Amino acid sequence: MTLFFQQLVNGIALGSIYGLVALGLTLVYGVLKIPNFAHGALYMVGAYITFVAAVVYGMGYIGAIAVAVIVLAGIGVALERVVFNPLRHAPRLHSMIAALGVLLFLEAGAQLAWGAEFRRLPSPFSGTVVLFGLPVATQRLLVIVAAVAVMIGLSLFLKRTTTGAAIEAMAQDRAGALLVGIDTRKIAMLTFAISAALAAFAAALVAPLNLISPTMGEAVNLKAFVIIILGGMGSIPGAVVGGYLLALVEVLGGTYISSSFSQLIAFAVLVVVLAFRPTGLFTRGV
Amino acid sequence: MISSHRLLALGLIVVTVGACSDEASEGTDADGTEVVNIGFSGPLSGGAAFYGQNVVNGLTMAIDELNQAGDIEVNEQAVRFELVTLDDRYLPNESATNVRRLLQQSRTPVIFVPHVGGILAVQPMSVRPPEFLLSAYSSDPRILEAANPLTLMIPPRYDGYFEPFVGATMEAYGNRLGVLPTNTSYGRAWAEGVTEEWRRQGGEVLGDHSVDYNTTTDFAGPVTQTLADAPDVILVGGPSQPTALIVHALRQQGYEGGFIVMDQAKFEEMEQIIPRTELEGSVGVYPLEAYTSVGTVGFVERFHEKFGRERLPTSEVALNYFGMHIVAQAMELAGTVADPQAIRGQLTEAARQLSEDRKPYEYDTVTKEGHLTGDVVTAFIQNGEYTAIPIPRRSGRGAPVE
Amino acid sequence: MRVPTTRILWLAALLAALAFPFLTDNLYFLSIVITAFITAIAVYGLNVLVGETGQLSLAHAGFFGIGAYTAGILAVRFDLSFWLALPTAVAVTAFLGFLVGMVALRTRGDYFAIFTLGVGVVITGILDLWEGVTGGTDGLIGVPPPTRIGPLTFESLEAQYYLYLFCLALTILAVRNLSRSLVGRTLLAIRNDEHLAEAIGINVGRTKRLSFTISTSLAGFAGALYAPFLGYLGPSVSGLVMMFNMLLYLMIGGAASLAGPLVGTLLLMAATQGLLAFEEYQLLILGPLLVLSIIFAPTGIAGLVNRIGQRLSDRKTKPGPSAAPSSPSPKNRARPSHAPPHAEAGN
Amino acid sequence: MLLRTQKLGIDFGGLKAVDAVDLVIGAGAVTAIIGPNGAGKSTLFNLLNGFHKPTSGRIFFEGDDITGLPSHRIARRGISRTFQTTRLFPTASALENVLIGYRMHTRTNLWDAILRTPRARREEAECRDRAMRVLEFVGIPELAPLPVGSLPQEAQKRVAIALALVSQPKLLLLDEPAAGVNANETAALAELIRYIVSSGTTVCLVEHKMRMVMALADTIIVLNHGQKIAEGPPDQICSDPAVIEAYLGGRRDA
Repeated sequence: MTLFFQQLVNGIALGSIYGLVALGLTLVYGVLKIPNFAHGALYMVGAYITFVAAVVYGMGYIGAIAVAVIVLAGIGVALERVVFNPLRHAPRLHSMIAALGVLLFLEAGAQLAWGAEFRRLPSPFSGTVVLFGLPVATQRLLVIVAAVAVMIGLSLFLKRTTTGAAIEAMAQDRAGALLVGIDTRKIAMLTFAISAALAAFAAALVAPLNLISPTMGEAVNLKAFVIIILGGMGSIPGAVVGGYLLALVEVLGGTYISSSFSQLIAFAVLVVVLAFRPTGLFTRGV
Repeated sequence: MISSHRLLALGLIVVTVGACSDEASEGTDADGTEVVNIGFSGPLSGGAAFYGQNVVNGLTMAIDELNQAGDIEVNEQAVRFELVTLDDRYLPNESATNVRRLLQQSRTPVIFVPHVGGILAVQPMSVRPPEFLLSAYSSDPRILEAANPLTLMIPPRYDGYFEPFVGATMEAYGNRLGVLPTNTSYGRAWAEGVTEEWRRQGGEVLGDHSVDYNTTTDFAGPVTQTLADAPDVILVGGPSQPTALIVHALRQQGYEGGFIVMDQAKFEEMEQIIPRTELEGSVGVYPLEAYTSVGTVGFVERFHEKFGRERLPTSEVALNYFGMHIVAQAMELAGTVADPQAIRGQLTEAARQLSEDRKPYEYDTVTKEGHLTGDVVTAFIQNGEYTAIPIPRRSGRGAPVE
Repeated sequence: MRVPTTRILWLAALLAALAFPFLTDNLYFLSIVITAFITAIAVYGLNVLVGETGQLSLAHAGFFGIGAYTAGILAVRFDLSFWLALPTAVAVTAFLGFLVGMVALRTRGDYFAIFTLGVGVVITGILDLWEGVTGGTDGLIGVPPPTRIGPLTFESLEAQYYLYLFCLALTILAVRNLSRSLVGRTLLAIRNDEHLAEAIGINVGRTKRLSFTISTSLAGFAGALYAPFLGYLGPSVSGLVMMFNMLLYLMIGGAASLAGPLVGTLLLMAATQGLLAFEEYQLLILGPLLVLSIIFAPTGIAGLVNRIGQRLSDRKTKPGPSAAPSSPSPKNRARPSHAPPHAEAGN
Repeated sequence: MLLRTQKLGIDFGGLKAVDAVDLVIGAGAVTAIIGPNGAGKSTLFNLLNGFHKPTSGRIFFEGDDITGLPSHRIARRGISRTFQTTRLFPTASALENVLIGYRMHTRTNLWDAILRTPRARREEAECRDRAMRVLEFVGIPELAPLPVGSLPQEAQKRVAIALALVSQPKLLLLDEPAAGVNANETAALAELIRYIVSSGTTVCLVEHKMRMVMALADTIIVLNHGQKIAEGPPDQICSDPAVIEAYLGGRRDA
């Protein structure tokens, strides 16, 4: 039973990361209808920026996270302007392929800039706390708390502010949003900024638990796609719920079935779910 | 459409004609000194790029030394070496393409490949014309099992580690073994060997929780699982850095036992990430910098001069450096830079004759099967110090010498 | 007068391809061109699905892997002759493609792309983990080169070159016939508008499954040729890098065109081999290249060449008095005597 | 009576877009469906040609129950349609756009296509021939070789109608055929529709342009909020108080 609860905590921490990454992905999909295959690369770049700010420039961990979030928001905007905006009237296929191009560019660029070796980001929260008799790494707790806070913050932003409402309106109907006077250009940029910033935030949180390398985003990226498909593409609660669900399935599946296959579980779930519900779990079929 | 059919018929005719054509080619010369290209196909991008770079550094270092000293003469002609590196992203099929390219474009008599997939993929090519000597850097015994007459296997084979590693840790910590290595076939083969040996020595093997060290986002899950069985010793291993993280995570969750660390992970690299105290009770490859022999000390010093203090002279750097020197020596002894068979024939003698300062390790023999061997020493970390555990020498192809 | 020009170009290309081994004795060049030929066959398969039917499948490399492994396993573990292993591998891939297509094509658009991405990952995972059969991470070693058939042997690389060239020519011919036929037009109709296609009586689901099966069969065919050529197979032949490369070749060459896949594959393979000095950073160039080509030349090289060709021929025909204006007004044109009554009503 | 529906209805998540509609389309006549925006006219078309599966009620075509058949099978039975916004292949020629409409009468399969069998060639020629004849029928034979994207709006409408006609349907559903064209062109299209009916194809159309509807239709069916509120010849509909109320009310809302 201790094993179960310990794994539950692990699953929730992992789910928090998955959720944050998937949130950014689903936001861009919902608003701009772009499946951004480069999202995992943004996550990876976010981890490197945190690393550079913290280790090379000696900023504190928290400060470094802030820098990474801001820089990535900028990169997100640039990506929207340079790559996706020119393609907004092109077939969907073209944006997808362009995103693949961006992904490869960012990975190669990261290797050029920071080398291929694994990097380690130290965190001031390196201790362990005992929670209900279970030893839990402080960093893992931080991941959970910070991720949940950001998720709540984001949903408040979308529900309670006019800018947030504009994003939601555009997600529903881009042409309609333009008609009611929403600056769709600005919203598109903002969406990309938020999406990339979320990826950076997730990466900065998880980096001290793992290692930073140019390919670190690949696995997370694929998982995030699985999550938003399961949660319904464009659905924000779907991404959060899907993130936690997938992480728990992975961790518990790894525990009680086979750890070798745990990395494949996500895709097996995806294939099975879509076979029966071609539009995802939480969407209403039309 | 008639024309297309005719063209296809014509094409078929040319197939038969073309199949009979032949090719011929010969080596190249430079002014005064002969230039010999040394080939390398390994990962220079992707997840294993750092590893590949280490191998290249070892080779570069040896080649620079050889060229600077200018003391390799083949048939009374000075020889200059040039390293040609190609990226195969750790993909064996790319290695095969690269080897073709090296042979055709650079006419390399020797090619270094530092991963077992690539090695096994290109071994059959080495004996087809144009032949080449394959310098294999991987500890997988299957490289020798292929009985390829043009292979030089550089590192010690990993199955020699099982018995001493198991013996040392079981005695020190107890007989319950947890299994948490990386999920590559290399990792699985290691796990199989260690668990078999563990049972043979009367220990109990717990559940297998191997995970992919390269793609797992958070190791907490498998770590928790492994500890749930209350192991005394845990088998870990994969690339050094994630291995260190796993050790760290295990310690964080309160584990106090020992570790068997696969030879892919290097203690010196792990210590860059976690303190040595967390590695207490681990057996693994002896860190190069802890050796005190003349050859090693000199090598380490020259390495730091060349690549800076932050970079570590790991065994893949040292062994490939070593391998390159042996190959050059063998060329001199064989009196040819172009005949791989002849070079291969002189490897044993070359290893014996090589001067001490070019030997980072005390290996002095190349076996009939083409394996560089010698006195292999491994490390057991006890009370924060490296304790040496010698590995018995093998005689020929069979099991370890009893 | 453009059709003959195209035919002359194809003829010239074929002659050049036939002469190539006589022009070089460099086996490395030869093996690169062979790899390009084999890859191009798979890219033609991708073109049927992505270019002509408009469905982005990211499992194509996976099916390439299935074809390659089937042929490889049959040859290595069952000593089957290449000439039996090849059709078996194609049949197995086609059958699996058909099964996957039945499920995958229930999804549409982005869902289909991501679903097939998942299928691709699962295929690679199976090839990786099913060690007893596939050889696991180490792969399948020692796939023999194509066995002799009648008087023809394929020991030498030159002989293999002509074999693979022949296979490529066969593929191009088949794909050409297909895309010009009513079946090909049916695929295009689906790419253009699934609803419209359905409304004019096309069984869209069945046709998409057909397209998917054709596409995977070609991937399997290419894979089954790849295995004996390389002699070695690892799970990465079905991986994402392979997938990306195929997509890159297709989009830069020009989707939905006959020459596009071949031109894209040959050109980019040559270019990547040429970027020797930048080996590690190739993707730094290829990534943006893909993005730029999608933005500025979405029809690829074939599209660009076509456009230039059209402009040239327009210029030639424009002065002629009988040439049709580019935007005619129907009302001003004379109508045939049996025209419906509205013709008069319109004036 | 060519087509008949019985209590036909569909709801999307509780919203009844079409609600228990009984209608009859007589053979050889022009039936028009009108109603304010959002009345369910397009949804009704989508039900008739099988894009949507009805949640209640039945559809009979030539006496057979075709409820729930997939649209391509309904098309094969002889119901063809056009769309509000013309969905053609802009870079292909008018002829090429139209000829695929005859595909359902051909049997060319994959092997015919790859091997270019006599059947494949014969049927291709047949498709071309049919397409050319239909382009002549709709009055634009000279536009056959031109890319559709370069044609003016009205010509594109004619190509779309030709595409729907080439399969030789018994019933042609036209979804706002005159949207986006000027008055002269509207009159010309009305003539074309009359010509289509006179050549033996039954037409049912959804249209907003009242003058066209009044001049063309034999029967008018009025929908509001998914329900049929009136049915009858044009002059009767004009004076129907329920219709006037619906239209005025609808306008006030908008």
